[in-house]
Amino acid sequence: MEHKEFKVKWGMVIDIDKCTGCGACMVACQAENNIAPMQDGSDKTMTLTWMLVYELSNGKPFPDHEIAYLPRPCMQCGKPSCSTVCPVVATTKDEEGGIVSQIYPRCIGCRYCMAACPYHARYFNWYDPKWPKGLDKTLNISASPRPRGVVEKCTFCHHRFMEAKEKARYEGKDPLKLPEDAYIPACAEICPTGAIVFGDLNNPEHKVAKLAKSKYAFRLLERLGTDPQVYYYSKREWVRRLADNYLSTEKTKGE
Amino acid sequence: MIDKEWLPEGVQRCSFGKFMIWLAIWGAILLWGVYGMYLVLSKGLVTTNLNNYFGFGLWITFDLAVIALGAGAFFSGFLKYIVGIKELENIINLAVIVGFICYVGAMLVLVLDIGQPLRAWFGYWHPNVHSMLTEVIFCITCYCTVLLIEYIPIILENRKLSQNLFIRKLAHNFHIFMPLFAGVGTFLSCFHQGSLGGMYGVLFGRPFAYREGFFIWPWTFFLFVVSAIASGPAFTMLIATLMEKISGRKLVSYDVKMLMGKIAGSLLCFYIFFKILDTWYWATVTLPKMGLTFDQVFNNNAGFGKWLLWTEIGLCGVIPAILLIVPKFRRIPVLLYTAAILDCIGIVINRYVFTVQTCAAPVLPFDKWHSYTPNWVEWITSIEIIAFGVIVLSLSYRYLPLFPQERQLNKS
Amino acid sequence: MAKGKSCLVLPFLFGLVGALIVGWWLFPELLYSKKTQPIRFSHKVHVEDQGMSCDECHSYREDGSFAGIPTTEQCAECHSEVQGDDPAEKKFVEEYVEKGKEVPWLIYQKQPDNVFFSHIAHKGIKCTTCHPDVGHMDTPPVYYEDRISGYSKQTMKMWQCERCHARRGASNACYVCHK
Amino acid sequence: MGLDRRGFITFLVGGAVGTLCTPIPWKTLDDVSIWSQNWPWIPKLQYGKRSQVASVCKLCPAGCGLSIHKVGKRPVVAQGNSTHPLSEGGVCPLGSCSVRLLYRPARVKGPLKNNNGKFEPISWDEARRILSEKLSSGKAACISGDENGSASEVLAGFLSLLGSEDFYFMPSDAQVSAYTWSQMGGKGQIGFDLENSDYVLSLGADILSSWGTVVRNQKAFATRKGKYIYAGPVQTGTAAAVDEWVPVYPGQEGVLALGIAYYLLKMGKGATIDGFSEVKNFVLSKYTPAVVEAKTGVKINKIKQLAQELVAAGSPCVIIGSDFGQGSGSFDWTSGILLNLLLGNVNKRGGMVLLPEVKVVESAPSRASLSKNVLGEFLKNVVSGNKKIDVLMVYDANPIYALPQALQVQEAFSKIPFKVGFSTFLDETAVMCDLILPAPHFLERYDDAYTPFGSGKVIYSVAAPVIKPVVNAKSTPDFILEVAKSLKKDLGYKSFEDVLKAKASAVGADFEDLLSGRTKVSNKWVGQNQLRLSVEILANGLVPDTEGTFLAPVARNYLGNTTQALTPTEVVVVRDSELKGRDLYVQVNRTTAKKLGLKQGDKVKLQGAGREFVGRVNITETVMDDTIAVPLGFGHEAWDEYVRGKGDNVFKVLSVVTEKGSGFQVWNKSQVKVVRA
Repeated sequence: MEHKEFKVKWGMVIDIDKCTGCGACMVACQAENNIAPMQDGSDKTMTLTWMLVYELSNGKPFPDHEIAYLPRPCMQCGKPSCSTVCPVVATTKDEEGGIVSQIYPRCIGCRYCMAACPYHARYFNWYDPKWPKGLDKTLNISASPRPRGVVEKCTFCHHRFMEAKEKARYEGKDPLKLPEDAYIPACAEICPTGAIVFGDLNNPEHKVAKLAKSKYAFRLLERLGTDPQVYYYSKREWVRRLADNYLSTEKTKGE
Repeated sequence: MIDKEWLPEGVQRCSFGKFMIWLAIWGAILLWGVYGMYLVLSKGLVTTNLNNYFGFGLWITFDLAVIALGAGAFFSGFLKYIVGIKELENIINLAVIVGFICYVGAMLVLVLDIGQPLRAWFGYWHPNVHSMLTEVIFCITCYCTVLLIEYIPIILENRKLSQNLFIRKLAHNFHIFMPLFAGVGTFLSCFHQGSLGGMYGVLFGRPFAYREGFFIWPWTFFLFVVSAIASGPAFTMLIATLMEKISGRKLVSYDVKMLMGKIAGSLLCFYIFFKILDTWYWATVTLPKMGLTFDQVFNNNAGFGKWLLWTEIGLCGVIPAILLIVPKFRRIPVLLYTAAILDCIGIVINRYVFTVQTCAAPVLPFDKWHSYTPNWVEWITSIEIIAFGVIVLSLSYRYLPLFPQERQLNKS
Repeated sequence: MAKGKSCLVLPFLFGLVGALIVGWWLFPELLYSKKTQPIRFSHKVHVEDQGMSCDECHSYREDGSFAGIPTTEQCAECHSEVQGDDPAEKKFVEEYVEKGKEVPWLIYQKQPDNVFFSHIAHKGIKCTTCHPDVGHMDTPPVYYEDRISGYSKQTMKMWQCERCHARRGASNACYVCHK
Repeated sequence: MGLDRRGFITFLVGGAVGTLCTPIPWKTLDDVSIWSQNWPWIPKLQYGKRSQVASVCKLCPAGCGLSIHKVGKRPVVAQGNSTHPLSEGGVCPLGSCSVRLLYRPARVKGPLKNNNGKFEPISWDEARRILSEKLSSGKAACISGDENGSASEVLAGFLSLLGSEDFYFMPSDAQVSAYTWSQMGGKGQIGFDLENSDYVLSLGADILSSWGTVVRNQKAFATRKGKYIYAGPVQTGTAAAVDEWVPVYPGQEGVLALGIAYYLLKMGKGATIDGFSEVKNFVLSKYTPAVVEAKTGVKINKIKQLAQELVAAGSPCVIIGSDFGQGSGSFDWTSGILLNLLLGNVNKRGGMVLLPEVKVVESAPSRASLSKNVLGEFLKNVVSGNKKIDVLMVYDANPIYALPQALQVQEAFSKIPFKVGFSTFLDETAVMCDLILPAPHFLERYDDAYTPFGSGKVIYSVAAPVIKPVVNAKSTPDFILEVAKSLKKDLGYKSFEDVLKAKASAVGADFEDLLSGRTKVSNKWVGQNQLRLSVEILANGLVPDTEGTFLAPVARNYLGNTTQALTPTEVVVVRDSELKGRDLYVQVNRTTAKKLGLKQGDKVKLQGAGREFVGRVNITETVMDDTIAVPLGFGHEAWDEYVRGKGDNVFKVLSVVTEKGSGFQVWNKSQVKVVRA
């Protein structure tokens, strides 16, 4: 399969050691992307959570037990398993920046992409989005509302990228050379501990590019070959080991 | 009998009233299913038990299963018209109708299964040529049309209809072109049976389904084609037998059945050999490369134990293969039928695990196994397809000369 | 036999022509509902008589977005009270300015919510390439609404966007225009 | 020539061919699929000009500065104000929902009067008339949940003009700390200068999840100079992120503090306070490492290590607090303060600092004196008849839901003949009131926050309304000023805005600056006189525990808090290990489960304080031995479909103990009996 290279590669580095699992990223994401509230939210098999915080455990009994929180947006894979399987070109990875697109009016809702994505980053609108009276007034004008029956996912708040480009154009700057803070997704913006860092992985000046090179940086399920644009960071070996499947004889990557 | 002049010549059929009762029973089930469809189409897929983990469930399993079992149509057609095995003409009509039912049913279920049925045609208008599913959409719809074309001349052979000169001529012309359609059908069907397999084999994010290839990539492409033709003839033969049991009349000679069994059996041997090879390679090479062990992708508690694999390959693979390939066993009806049933069950299990277990097996190390049980809406809409099939088949059997041997076999 | 044949050609032609008429004439008539703007806004009065330039009302905001049609508040900068004797103006002042309501203008080229159209990215292209040339009209044109899709008849279809992008060498990646 | 059957068929064929050459099938197919984007119930976006205005979050006492994003005149989303010292651009999940809460279905739409169990809409004039009449003849009391806003000052001032001293805050660590500090002879409000500390030890206080100025704590943690240690019974978000988690039995953090103090005293550390030698001897003799280990579950070595690390640190800071922000006693705070005194970090950079108070409503009592008013005691006295109250006003609080001993609270309510709920939402307390006078959502009103509890600096933030009330609500302090006027009582201000202006000038800030989001910050600390410490308070830690399993309520911002129930947007943040359908999970570890004979998913009853709590067992190693953890924030009976009927309310089973020497009610050491349901 063709592996497209982009001049700009938007990426994230999530410092798991800083995450307190507060859920602010999830809530910010819901609001930013016009996700309708649901009545039963703890049943994760039915919810729409483009950003989902997983609780990781080192598997040991108390008092040696440790936990960590792992926020999971869409990985914006370099080699997406989802976009290639879509029968109707509703999801592609073809725009500068490397964000995997999801076009709702094109999606027929076959859910093949969901079956393909090992990260469970793709969500199907099982319910008709229901907005309590008046709540539609708080809709974000940057994100389009979806009907039921289509698949959606985290887009790195792609609309903010478009808006940043518009602003750059207005100010007479090059829309393809955005400064580091001109475009960041809602989750990264809200994170109270600054655990989520966002920027261009190809730009050595950007913080993400530096962090991603750390020996403590890793990605989820790297050995499947999806080449995610979301990196994680943890000094804890057990956390890094939980990022991928290992045979008992294998060493954790980077150890 | 009111419909006497519509019945094929020289055959006996049950009374019209009895037939109506039979139809009414299945019609009621069909209507219930239509209600289920209405629920799904009007309220969305939230009416089912599908969820974020199980985007694919009973429906896709059902789809894949009926398409595999319906493969008797194209393969019998291929053997009769292209290879020229004459004896198959005694069962080819049935094979075509069974295939037609299976494909129409699959299409109906697919329309239900997608979240936006009104956009179903996007597969044609905005195709992604890299997607296996696109091939499936193309081939399934095209092949459905081919099956319809193959079905039409059988309808035209109805005694009353064929009294019309035009219709008779038309039917004749259809027959002349039948090898062409059989060829096209074989190509289309082969291709999309393979694409269906390919759909799973390409999922490199899903270790349970992902298959590398020796000379065909993904390997499941090949396996699905072979497994379909290894079960399709057996299924057609079983349907014929079932119709005999229900109607109490002999329809197909045992020789023809044995022939179908032999065809299925040889292919099953071929298939199961490669399936075992494939499973072995997957368990010892593919999975470890992804950091997983064979044990990790099965889970008894979630209902996805290894017994499924042993049943599929051993009980429903190796055993029927032996029973069907050895003439001595094949000649014993009980063994022939049992083997055919096991064969079909094995293929259904295969389609089930590829569809459902693929989704159930966690890939993220911190995720857990999930279980899935279809709800009544999924069941009834699937059963509805069976009811639809029974009705089509009953009507066809009653009014169309499906079995050339029927008169001969029931002479006494 | 010849007679029989002509008998068959004629009904076929009738059917064909009838369908063509229905399809090309009656169908569009039925498909689109005609709507007029809530206020008969005269661009002519503003542009020709008052000498206003387009960007006095249709301007870019500081974040680079395009303001499109001005708000009632902006209009009220001049029309806080009725100035002339045009009944449309009177209606506007009474029903919208005084009540502090926005006018539900019908936008001929309105793109669906899933489209992100950046005016500033298309700055070099003439407005009338896509929009009707209303600048000198006294009465706004009739608005046709597709009864099925709910969109304006003049809403540009995606293939039109794509064609222009392809010609100009602009990217046709989905996310260039969709949100 | 008639049209025969064949002719008709040919006609149809012609028609079909013709139709295929027209737009009918193709356009219809296309339009129908486009229609699927535009189902009538899919909302349309309402475009407009974007802008941002500053506001201050009043959903919890943390007082984060917000930046409200607007489109046209509509607020759309709340983000952190990057220039505000308490949020620095961050905001907690609850705060980020604030805009959407404007349209929460549970909002009270207008003033309501309870007519024999049925609420009828009334006008604000009528409401004022009714309330004035009731107040002119009866004795009034007030409960406020607004810990740091001037609205409470207006209410308290109004009450004292009416001759009543019965003004109560909802119980909180802020109150207990203020009380304890004033009893010790201290002045000012306790704060923690986390930003400048190089060793933060949090005893109980879940600083990164729910306690105090959460977002600011998180920001300080993110840029930390040294270690953060958290001691508590449950592996909360704080425990997940900090450098070390020290498991300690619920409510025993004060004992741990004294255990550490033991080693500091052994190292020769001292403090200039009255009665120090007595205190020293008491701690050294009673809180020996063995005793402390037994009470807290913390190993002796660990206690010693903590003491050594604290001493080694340049500017250590010890925070003490209840695991869930309330129910702590004077004992906990005295112990924690003592530890800070021994470390010599009081009013030092990076240590425990004392911040000045500001008051502008003359008739209002001081914070220190209000901190003596214990709500639980008041309710007890109402029930027993020792106190007769005719009118109870409840502002921004939900005591019926969020107080332990729910039965007593309900009984007290039933003994008070007239209750007024100044509530934004239809909560459990509002529905028990005779008048519901909707307070505007904080984005619809003027409001302020003065130095939220926990902050290490003086911070004053004020916000103006961002939107006109979307329901018929009226600012409570403004309404109170109107009522005061009709009763001829003069609070000295015409409007609440004037109160805020006065406060702004009292703290030396420009009002307009404050409104635009430029917060007043000052690093002024309050000098102290000689402090004193009583051994009687310290003895409270030696009371033997009752039989049972320790109960550790866990507060999480995304589950709502004592005033705000789980918000519609946060419903999806709830984990599947916290709630399943309508069943709440209680968390125990494997060892405890085995001891209690529980299995995953078992339905259990927790019995305590004469009530029962029902939940399901989730076995997780995030909870220490002999402890059962339960999330706060469930079991709501009012509100809306997003929370109603989900789970059970843990407040019911919290057992209240009156602390010796302070008279405070304490419920952070509750124990329950666990039985299979």
